[in-house]
Amino acid sequence: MSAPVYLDYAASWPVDPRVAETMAQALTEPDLQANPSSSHPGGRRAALAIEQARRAVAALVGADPARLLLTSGATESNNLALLGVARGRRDRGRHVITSRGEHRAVIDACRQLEKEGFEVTWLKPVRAGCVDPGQVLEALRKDTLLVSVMHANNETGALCDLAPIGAACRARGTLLHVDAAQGAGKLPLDVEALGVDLLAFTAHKLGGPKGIGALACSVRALTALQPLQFGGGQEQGLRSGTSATHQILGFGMAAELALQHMHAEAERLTALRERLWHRLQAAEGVWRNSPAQDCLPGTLNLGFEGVEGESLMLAIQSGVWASSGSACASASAEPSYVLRAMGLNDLACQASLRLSLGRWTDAAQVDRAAAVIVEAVTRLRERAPAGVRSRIR
Amino acid sequence: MSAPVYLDYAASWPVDPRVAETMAQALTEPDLQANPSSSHPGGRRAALAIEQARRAVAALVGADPARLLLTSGATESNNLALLGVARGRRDRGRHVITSRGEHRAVIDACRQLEKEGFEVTWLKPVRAGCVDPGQVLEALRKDTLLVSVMHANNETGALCDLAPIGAACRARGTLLHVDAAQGAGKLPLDVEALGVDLLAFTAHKLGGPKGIGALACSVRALTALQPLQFGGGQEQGLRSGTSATHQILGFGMAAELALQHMHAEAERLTALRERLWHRLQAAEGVWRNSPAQDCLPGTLNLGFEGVEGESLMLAIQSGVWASSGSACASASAEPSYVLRAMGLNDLACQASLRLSLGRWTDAAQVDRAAAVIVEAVTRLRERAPAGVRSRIR
Amino acid sequence: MATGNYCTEVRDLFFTPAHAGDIDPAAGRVVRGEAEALDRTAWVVFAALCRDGQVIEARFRAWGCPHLLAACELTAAQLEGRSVAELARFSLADLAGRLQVPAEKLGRLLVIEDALLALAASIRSSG
Amino acid sequence: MATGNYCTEVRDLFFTPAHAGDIDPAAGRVVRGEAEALDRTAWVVFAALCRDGQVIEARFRAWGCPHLLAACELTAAQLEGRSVAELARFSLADLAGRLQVPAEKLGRLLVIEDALLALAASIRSSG
Ligand SMILES: Cc1ncc(COP(=O)(O)O)c(C=O)c1O
Ligand SMILES: Cc1ncc(COP(=O)(O)O)c(C=O)c1O
Repeated sequence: MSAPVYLDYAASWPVDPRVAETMAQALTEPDLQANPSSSHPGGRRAALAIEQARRAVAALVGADPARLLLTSGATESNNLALLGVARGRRDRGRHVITSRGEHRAVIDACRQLEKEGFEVTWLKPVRAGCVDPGQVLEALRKDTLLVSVMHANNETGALCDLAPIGAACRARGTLLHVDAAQGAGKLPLDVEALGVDLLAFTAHKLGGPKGIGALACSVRALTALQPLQFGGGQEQGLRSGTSATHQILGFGMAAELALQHMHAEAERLTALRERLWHRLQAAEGVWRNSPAQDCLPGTLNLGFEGVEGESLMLAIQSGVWASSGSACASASAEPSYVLRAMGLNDLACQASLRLSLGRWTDAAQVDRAAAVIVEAVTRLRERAPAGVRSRIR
Repeated sequence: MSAPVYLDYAASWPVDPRVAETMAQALTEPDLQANPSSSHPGGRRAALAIEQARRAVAALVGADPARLLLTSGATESNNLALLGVARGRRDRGRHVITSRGEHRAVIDACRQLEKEGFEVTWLKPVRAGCVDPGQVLEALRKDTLLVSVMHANNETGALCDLAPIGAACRARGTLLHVDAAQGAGKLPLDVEALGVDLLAFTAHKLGGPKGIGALACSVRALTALQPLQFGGGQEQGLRSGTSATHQILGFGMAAELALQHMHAEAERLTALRERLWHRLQAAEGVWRNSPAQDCLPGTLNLGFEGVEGESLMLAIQSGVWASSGSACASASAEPSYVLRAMGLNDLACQASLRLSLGRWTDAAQVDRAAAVIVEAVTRLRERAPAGVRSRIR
Repeated sequence: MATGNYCTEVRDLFFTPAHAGDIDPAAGRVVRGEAEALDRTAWVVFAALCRDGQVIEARFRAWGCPHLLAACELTAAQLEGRSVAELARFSLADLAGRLQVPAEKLGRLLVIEDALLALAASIRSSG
Repeated sequence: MATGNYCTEVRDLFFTPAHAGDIDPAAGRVVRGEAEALDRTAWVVFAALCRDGQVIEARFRAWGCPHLLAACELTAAQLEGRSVAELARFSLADLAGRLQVPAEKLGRLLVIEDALLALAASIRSSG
């Protein structure tokens, strides 16, 4: 039996072999073992290698490397952006705008801000987890400190139209934070052009290692931040802690590769995604939660009438690794606000599946995966009470 | 010319080849690439591997793996312990006790607490950066929420007598946090026996990778913590963010090796440290900042009459990599409070050097390093104005 | 996440359910018992072929999680050979333990009991 | 950390200072100029052998950071051949730039100027 087809790229990418190679070297090369903060040649060499990698990471999103902070991942980047700006600028205003379609890292950080006395406006996503610029513009107030919207939704892949939001925020002097964990490295992103003040992303969603991420900051944002953790003063004193040379070099290599292949991969994956969608029609009673347009190339969230999600996951497990459509890979499983906001009932959310493609996905895998899923759906429906398809949808 | 002798282990250890091997595998093994939070077999296998590594890390300090939180390093662990407990328990009291000899991660976190309305008692270290239990006992009050002391000082290696402090805190229901970044894996540590509620340590100071650390918690401490970052709910909701499988597995391997070789290494390094000390006497006018007893096996902080620290560092650079005795590897260079508290004047602090030994240090390296340093000290003194030794000491 | 962890028996029963589907009508008069609680993600139908107060053959159809489907398979298997009288007293407590059904899912098994009661009722009324 | 970064010229001057040490008294009458500011980590002594109002040979002794030692070496080298009159007007501005002395260290170079002034003075008084 052949290995299961990995269709869970949205949760995490397998590390690119070239990245693993770079990291293996960084972990063994004597010249890179020192603490990058040490003043002897060993420390300075590590620091130089880090700055080179930082440039590659910054280039991925059109950021200035001098204002790109390295963190432990997008969760920390999002928290640093939200808690950091709000706590650091609480004297300037207490109002924050975000949406219920955001990743838990943003939602829970904003909930924490509410506990700390901030007023959060929770926008209702209108498009597969994303908000329309108009909603943000309406919600903006004089005392709005910060707006936080996601670039691409982690459950559906839906893309947000950032430019108008960026322009409006710039005009009002409100800081704009964007969670780009899903889209960075997959689609062109330019923080300057978009008017984004804080952009969070992570290496492990683009072929890099887990446990390293970045927060690209505008000048204004950088001066506003209060650190989440204090100490040695690394990352301009905004993110203390010994820099993890091998992690950062891995991130840098992953960023270079992503930038290099971005356009070709976007086209290739969009085609594979549609191929998958069409193959799955064989199951009948399939609906699509992901938008057909303005969507991440590799993400396809869909559902099957009359199918229970957990059983479907188990039924396909030996052939396909994917995530339930309603719970992005997170340590806890809440029903998806995003899908419900799209008008799906709990049963339909439950019946949804998130198939996500990436660098190592090919047509043969797509066809094999489709066959496995169609077969499983058919089998489960056969076992279900008559009329299940008309009830669970 | 042979490679420089690495005597900067206190800043960071070279990654142990067995750890690098484990990590290289984790970075390439298909079964370990998934997001450990994913429910498919790939995710579950990664999660299982992580739990196994967590047990090895916990075993190093006698902690219960169920209460060991994995973080990005000791800086985060210290901040999570201090900010987390204080913010989470501010209703129980506003008084915190720590010392001026602590690492910046603890000092700056406590400064932040002062900004947040907490009262911090700053004890003056009496022994090479460490406090005496009596000082803590005197400072304890009814409203003391938390005591934070270090296990081993990062500049001098001096060890703190934790047991009496632990007993006193237990008796009063005060939480005890210990920064064990320097000592964990080098000397036996047992959080239960010592009565430590929160113990912070990091992988890169014991042969593991940079960017991964741990915070061992007592039941009471665990329930008290407010997270620094919010999101997916990993680490019991106390430290969200995708778990970095390869980092954690590397930490686990490093912990196993450290535990295995702890006693033999402690003896071997103590002998090598004394050998180094005696070889350096050839320079004359050498003083020792590190205590001869109750000190980390691998740390030797000392100074040379009539020598300027920065010039000494440069003079030995091609033969020895070490840290200035007054600034532990940190992105900023402040004069050392610890050395000044020991009665050294600024010039003497400036003239101090921290030589730190570790797993790959051997007698030949020690002798070579000593020769290089003695030669450099002699040369610098020859160039200095007459009488410099009597002025700079 | 709790989901994703199933004991071997649940997996076996889930992947090779000998009693899923229907009973061939040609075999005789088939009675049914059905219960659903979609909000609890459970919908269960039992079919039985009885003779002389005994269940000769039993089948199930169900919509739900792997634990539920496994429990249905196990129940259907155990029904065969039992007396109709026993149906009402059929307990799922031991079955829940055997399949290591997580606490938060125990409510779903009640739907199986309801379906069994319905089955017993329709057998009597059809008697 | 700012420390640890030195341009090649500083390194060369630091590691091979041709003018460190003393002047052989046998060569003639040696005058000295000294200045110290330990709080600024600088202590400088210049020694010069003069003839007909010209500096024939110059040496230095110094305690301080690599930038200071390099600057002393460079200064001593440039002293040789100069007229005593020039000493007072000796400027370290260009030297600071040439050695890329970081801003926070510029104060230390003033100690070199002070030592030069002291040297000039003692030459005059010994004249
Ligand atoms: C949209 C989004 N934001 C944030 C995160 C968290 O990123 P990380 O796992 O690097 O903390 C993820 C993925 O888990 C994500 O998809
Ligand atoms: C005593 C002490 N505490 C904390 C730290 C910080 O650890 P990390 O670099 O893992 O953040 C260090 C080392 O840098 C240390 O020596």
